Amino acid sequence: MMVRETPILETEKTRFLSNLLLPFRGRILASIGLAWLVLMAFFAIFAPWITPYDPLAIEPVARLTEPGATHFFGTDHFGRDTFSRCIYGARMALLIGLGTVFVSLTVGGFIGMVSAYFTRIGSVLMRVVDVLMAFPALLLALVLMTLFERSVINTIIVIGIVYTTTTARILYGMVLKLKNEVFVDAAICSGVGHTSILLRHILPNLISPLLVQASFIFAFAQLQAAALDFLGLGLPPEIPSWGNMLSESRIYVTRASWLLIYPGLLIILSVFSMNLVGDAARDSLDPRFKDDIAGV
Amino acid sequence: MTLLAVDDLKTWFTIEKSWKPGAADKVLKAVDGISFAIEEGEVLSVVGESGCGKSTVGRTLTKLEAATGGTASLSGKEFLSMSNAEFRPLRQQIQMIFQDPFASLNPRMTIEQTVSEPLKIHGLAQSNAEIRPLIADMLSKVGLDPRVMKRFPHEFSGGQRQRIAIARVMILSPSLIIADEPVSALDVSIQAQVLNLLKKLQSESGVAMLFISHDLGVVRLISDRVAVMYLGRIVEIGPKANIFNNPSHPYTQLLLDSIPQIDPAKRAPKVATLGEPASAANPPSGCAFHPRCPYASKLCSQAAPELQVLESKHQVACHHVGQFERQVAA
Amino acid sequence: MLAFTIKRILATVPTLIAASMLIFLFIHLIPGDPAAILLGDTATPEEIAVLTKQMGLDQPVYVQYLKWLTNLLQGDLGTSIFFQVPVLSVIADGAETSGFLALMTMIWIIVLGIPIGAIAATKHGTWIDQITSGAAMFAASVPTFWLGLYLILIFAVGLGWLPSSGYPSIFEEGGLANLRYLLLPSLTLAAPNAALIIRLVRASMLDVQREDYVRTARSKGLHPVRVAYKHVFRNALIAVAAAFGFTFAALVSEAVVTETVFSLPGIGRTVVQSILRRDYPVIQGVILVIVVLYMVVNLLVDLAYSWLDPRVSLK
Amino acid sequence: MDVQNLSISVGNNPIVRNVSFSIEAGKTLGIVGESGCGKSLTSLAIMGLLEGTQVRLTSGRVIFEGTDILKVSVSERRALLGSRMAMIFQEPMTSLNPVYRIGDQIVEMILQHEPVGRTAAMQRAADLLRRVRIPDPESRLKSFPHQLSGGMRQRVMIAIALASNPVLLIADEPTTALDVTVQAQILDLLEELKTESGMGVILISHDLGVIAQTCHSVAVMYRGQIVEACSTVELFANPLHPYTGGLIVSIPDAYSNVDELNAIPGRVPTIDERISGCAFHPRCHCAKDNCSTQAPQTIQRADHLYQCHYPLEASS
Repeated sequence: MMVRETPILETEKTRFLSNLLLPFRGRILASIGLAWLVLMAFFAIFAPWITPYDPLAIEPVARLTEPGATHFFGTDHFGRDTFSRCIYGARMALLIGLGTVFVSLTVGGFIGMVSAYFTRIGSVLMRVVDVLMAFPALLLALVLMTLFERSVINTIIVIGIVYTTTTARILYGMVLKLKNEVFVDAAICSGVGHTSILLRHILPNLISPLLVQASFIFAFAQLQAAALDFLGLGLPPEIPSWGNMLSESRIYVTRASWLLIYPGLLIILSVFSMNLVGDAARDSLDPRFKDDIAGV
Repeated sequence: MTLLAVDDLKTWFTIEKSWKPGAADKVLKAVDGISFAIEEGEVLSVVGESGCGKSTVGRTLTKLEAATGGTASLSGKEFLSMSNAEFRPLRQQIQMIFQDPFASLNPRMTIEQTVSEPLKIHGLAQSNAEIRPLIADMLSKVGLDPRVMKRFPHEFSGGQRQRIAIARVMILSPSLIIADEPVSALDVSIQAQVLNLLKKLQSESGVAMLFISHDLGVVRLISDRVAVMYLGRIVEIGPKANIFNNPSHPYTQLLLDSIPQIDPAKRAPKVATLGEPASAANPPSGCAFHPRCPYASKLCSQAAPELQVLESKHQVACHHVGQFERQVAA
Repeated sequence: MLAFTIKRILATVPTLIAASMLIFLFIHLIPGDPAAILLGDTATPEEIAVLTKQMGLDQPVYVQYLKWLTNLLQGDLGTSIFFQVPVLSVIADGAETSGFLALMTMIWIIVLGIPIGAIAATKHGTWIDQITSGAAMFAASVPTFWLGLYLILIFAVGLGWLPSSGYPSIFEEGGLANLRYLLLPSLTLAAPNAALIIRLVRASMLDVQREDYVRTARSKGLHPVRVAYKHVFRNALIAVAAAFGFTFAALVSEAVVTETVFSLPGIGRTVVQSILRRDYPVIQGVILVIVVLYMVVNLLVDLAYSWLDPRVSLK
Repeated sequence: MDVQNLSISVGNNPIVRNVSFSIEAGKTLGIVGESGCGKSLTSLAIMGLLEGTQVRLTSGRVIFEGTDILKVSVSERRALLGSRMAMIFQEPMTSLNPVYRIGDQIVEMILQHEPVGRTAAMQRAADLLRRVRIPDPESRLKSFPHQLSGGMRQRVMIAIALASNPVLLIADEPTTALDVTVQAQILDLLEELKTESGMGVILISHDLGVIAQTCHSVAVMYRGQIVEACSTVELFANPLHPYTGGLIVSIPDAYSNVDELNAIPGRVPTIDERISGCAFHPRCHCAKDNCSTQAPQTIQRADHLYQCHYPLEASS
């Protein structure tokens, strides 16, 4: 008996792309968020060609200029152009976000997967993760920062470590679930070895939840980095990040509110967009994993 | 020739670790000392209700669960004591079909990947050129269009997925298939198709089968011999004809009488309400069935009966076998 | 229930010991001589030598740890380099501010988060739901310090309704009215956390709404409000209770920032200042106290959990 | 209860089409069909439990005790639920709220429909548990659902349903999740309670054996339509629709030796597939050309209703 099937209409490639965009169908806000993120990434990459001024150039005569035709977003107390600094800030945001995602997903992902699959090592590793999770996130970051110099790479590492524990825990839970799936049993019965089960059978099922998790980590990292900058323990003060801009201009806000508005709004919009994107993507996830993802 | 010989197989699970050192952990004796053999090309069914340990038997024999005791040998070769690595080559011989066709296929792998994986692992074929025709052939044998190879499992219905699972197993030409409730998740009309397919493939290839099911109708159709399990033990085992025509354990009789019948003439009179299956975590003393048994005596609550031979190959574990009349003859 | 509690408390001991080791080792992770670090930049070599002897820094690390631990258990967390007073009293000084701040924040979170989340869930799919969940996500995306600064700009600088910084104790002049100093800080701190609770309550109520037993409740002919309250909300609370542990951690993190923005004399600001002043004994002490508090909160959450869900404690 | 031309859709997808049946007091009507045939949705629609889902009732009338209950106000409808008509579900494991005691869940039903005090209601609850043969009812009232077995929970569900002496009980696959020996007990219990109280029962099942053993009349559903309806005896003795005939012969029988089953070919269609003509024609061995173009009308022969161009005896 032959079974009638619907014909294959799409090729693998177009299907991949449309699958990726599928969560955004019918979600206007999330689509706007995605568009905003793409725009920010564009600004970040092409910052030198977009900015009218050097973000570090001091212009004492023009200090605390209100937003206008020459300086779109005004200037700060050194007369530096806020617009240019904001654009360069996007660079820092992108760098910190991607760096944190990379650190936490690779290290945390590895720890989580290995712990769940090889339970003996796992019980030790997960205890370490538990201990680290006993420290509230920003506090852990603050303490770690006292051990390091203030620099971009150290900020990434420190925030990365904080989310490594969360990611490890989440992956641990998901791999434990997948490990008990019948298709894994079936693979074992076919004679598939441990490594292959982990890489060929379990990992591919984790890619979408990991992407969703990444978007939330990206968003959280922005807030953490801004808080660290604000407390004077994040990026070196000379680097134009949104957090540093807010931190420096804090005492001038009553005179120059634009110094508070523009970088603040940029942080909020980026984090909000990333959360929207993550939320939309999570809704299209396999329901088994929805509760595992720690997001907004 | 005996293909599979299982002797005194035990699979216990620790459900609660004892806090006091020295005190015994709380264990669930899912399978508690069962022995049976399967001849080459024979189909042995294991029936029983949920929690009787029938699935655990299958999972232990494929080493998905670790056995607590006992031995099992395939063509004379003991394998329960082997390490997983030693056992891996032998997996080609012992294959398993699972109950839920929606869960047993990896959602991220195409049908081709799923069916070709075992071939590659066991070195039966390597290049795609070699593998493709084999898969195409296998897929048409299980009643699927070979052109569906590039599709993913979610594009198929339950019955079709179970056919794919069967293809994955049959392509290794194993000598023993352990089928764990392979049709119970399917609709009636689809169940019949898959049963016919299994039966056809079994008789064509001569593969032996351990068929695990709760459905006596399905069991009668497919098996040569039947073993009835209750709370981790075999209470009756014998050729199909003996079990269905002359069920000798009260539990077997209860099972048969409980089946809802279409034909009023075949309907058993009302079964006496006799409680529910006890939990394997907390089994009754003596014969585990005695609290539900209409013929139970004092002896039954004290001593667990051993299997005794009734006729050639027909064995029953009951103290009072032959001492009571079944209420209705089917 | 009692056995469950004891088991649960015992289970935290190893984590607590490991955490204390990490905090202890922290001093040794900083490059340089621990005694010199502890005494600060102005220390003379003699003072360093005395402290080295006194702390037993010439002894093996595990002996030092045991000694530190013994002191801890006797309530001795060391001496602040900056203030030259016991760390415990530094912490005690900030406790009132941080305690009231936490309390007021919790009240905001519960009063705002739970009802709004419940309303959004019962109005699922309507514009009310869409606006609330969108607004909640927006609120969770605002950096705490930015919100704090903005609230100061509007309510303190602009309108002059509320004080912009500081907090005099309620035991000083002004009494309970002094709590108004904490109004803006607690709102700042509550906003992102209440937002998370709103989304969580909504999500878990929507999950519970799909459960079979809710269908059973409806088939009994119960009024929808009763179904929503007794069956949906009550069961959704289980998931929400579990989240309060995380909320506490987030609260601590954000309190550090908030207390700095509003110049509140609390424990959070003490941490930041101690870090900037390299006052390591205080850092160690505060972190230890926070970790212990965090574990106590998680313990309480688990107990609440087992009380809300009969399946848990009996297992 | 009289159900007339009930239709249900999800979005623009009709999933139940023009379903009509009636049920008398003291009788059991069976609705049988495979997964996705719309049998459960039909029962949920009758109970008014589809609110808040994507599923919409598009047409039809449900006459219960003289009034069309699809037209009455929401609160009047609610007053009927539980008191005049009650329902039990397939999953006894998840149909009881895990955080409340058994007693409270029964009492909730009693208090909803009767002006009695809590103590009296608790007493009634204990009596109900005794009626569904739960041993030691007083202490069981204090149990939580997870402390009971599946069979016991289903008994509790039945006790809840019976709390206000309904005249109609809808049982949606009440024994599917249970073991066969427990199933036999629950079916016996339902039968006894029905005889005692004289209520009408709608039993929904995929198991022809269960239907045959418990029902007076049967409606067979396929893809949202009733393709055959008549008395149980008539249906099994003389099935007219090829689908019914196919179902009957595809059940493996524990009481006779068979070597091969006469399986219905093809697969159960999903709800979003569109099939022209008779929905069963792609799987039907009697299908002729017009089956694929022309949907058959309901034909009545004596008390036997069927939807088929070529009913079995005519074609064989």
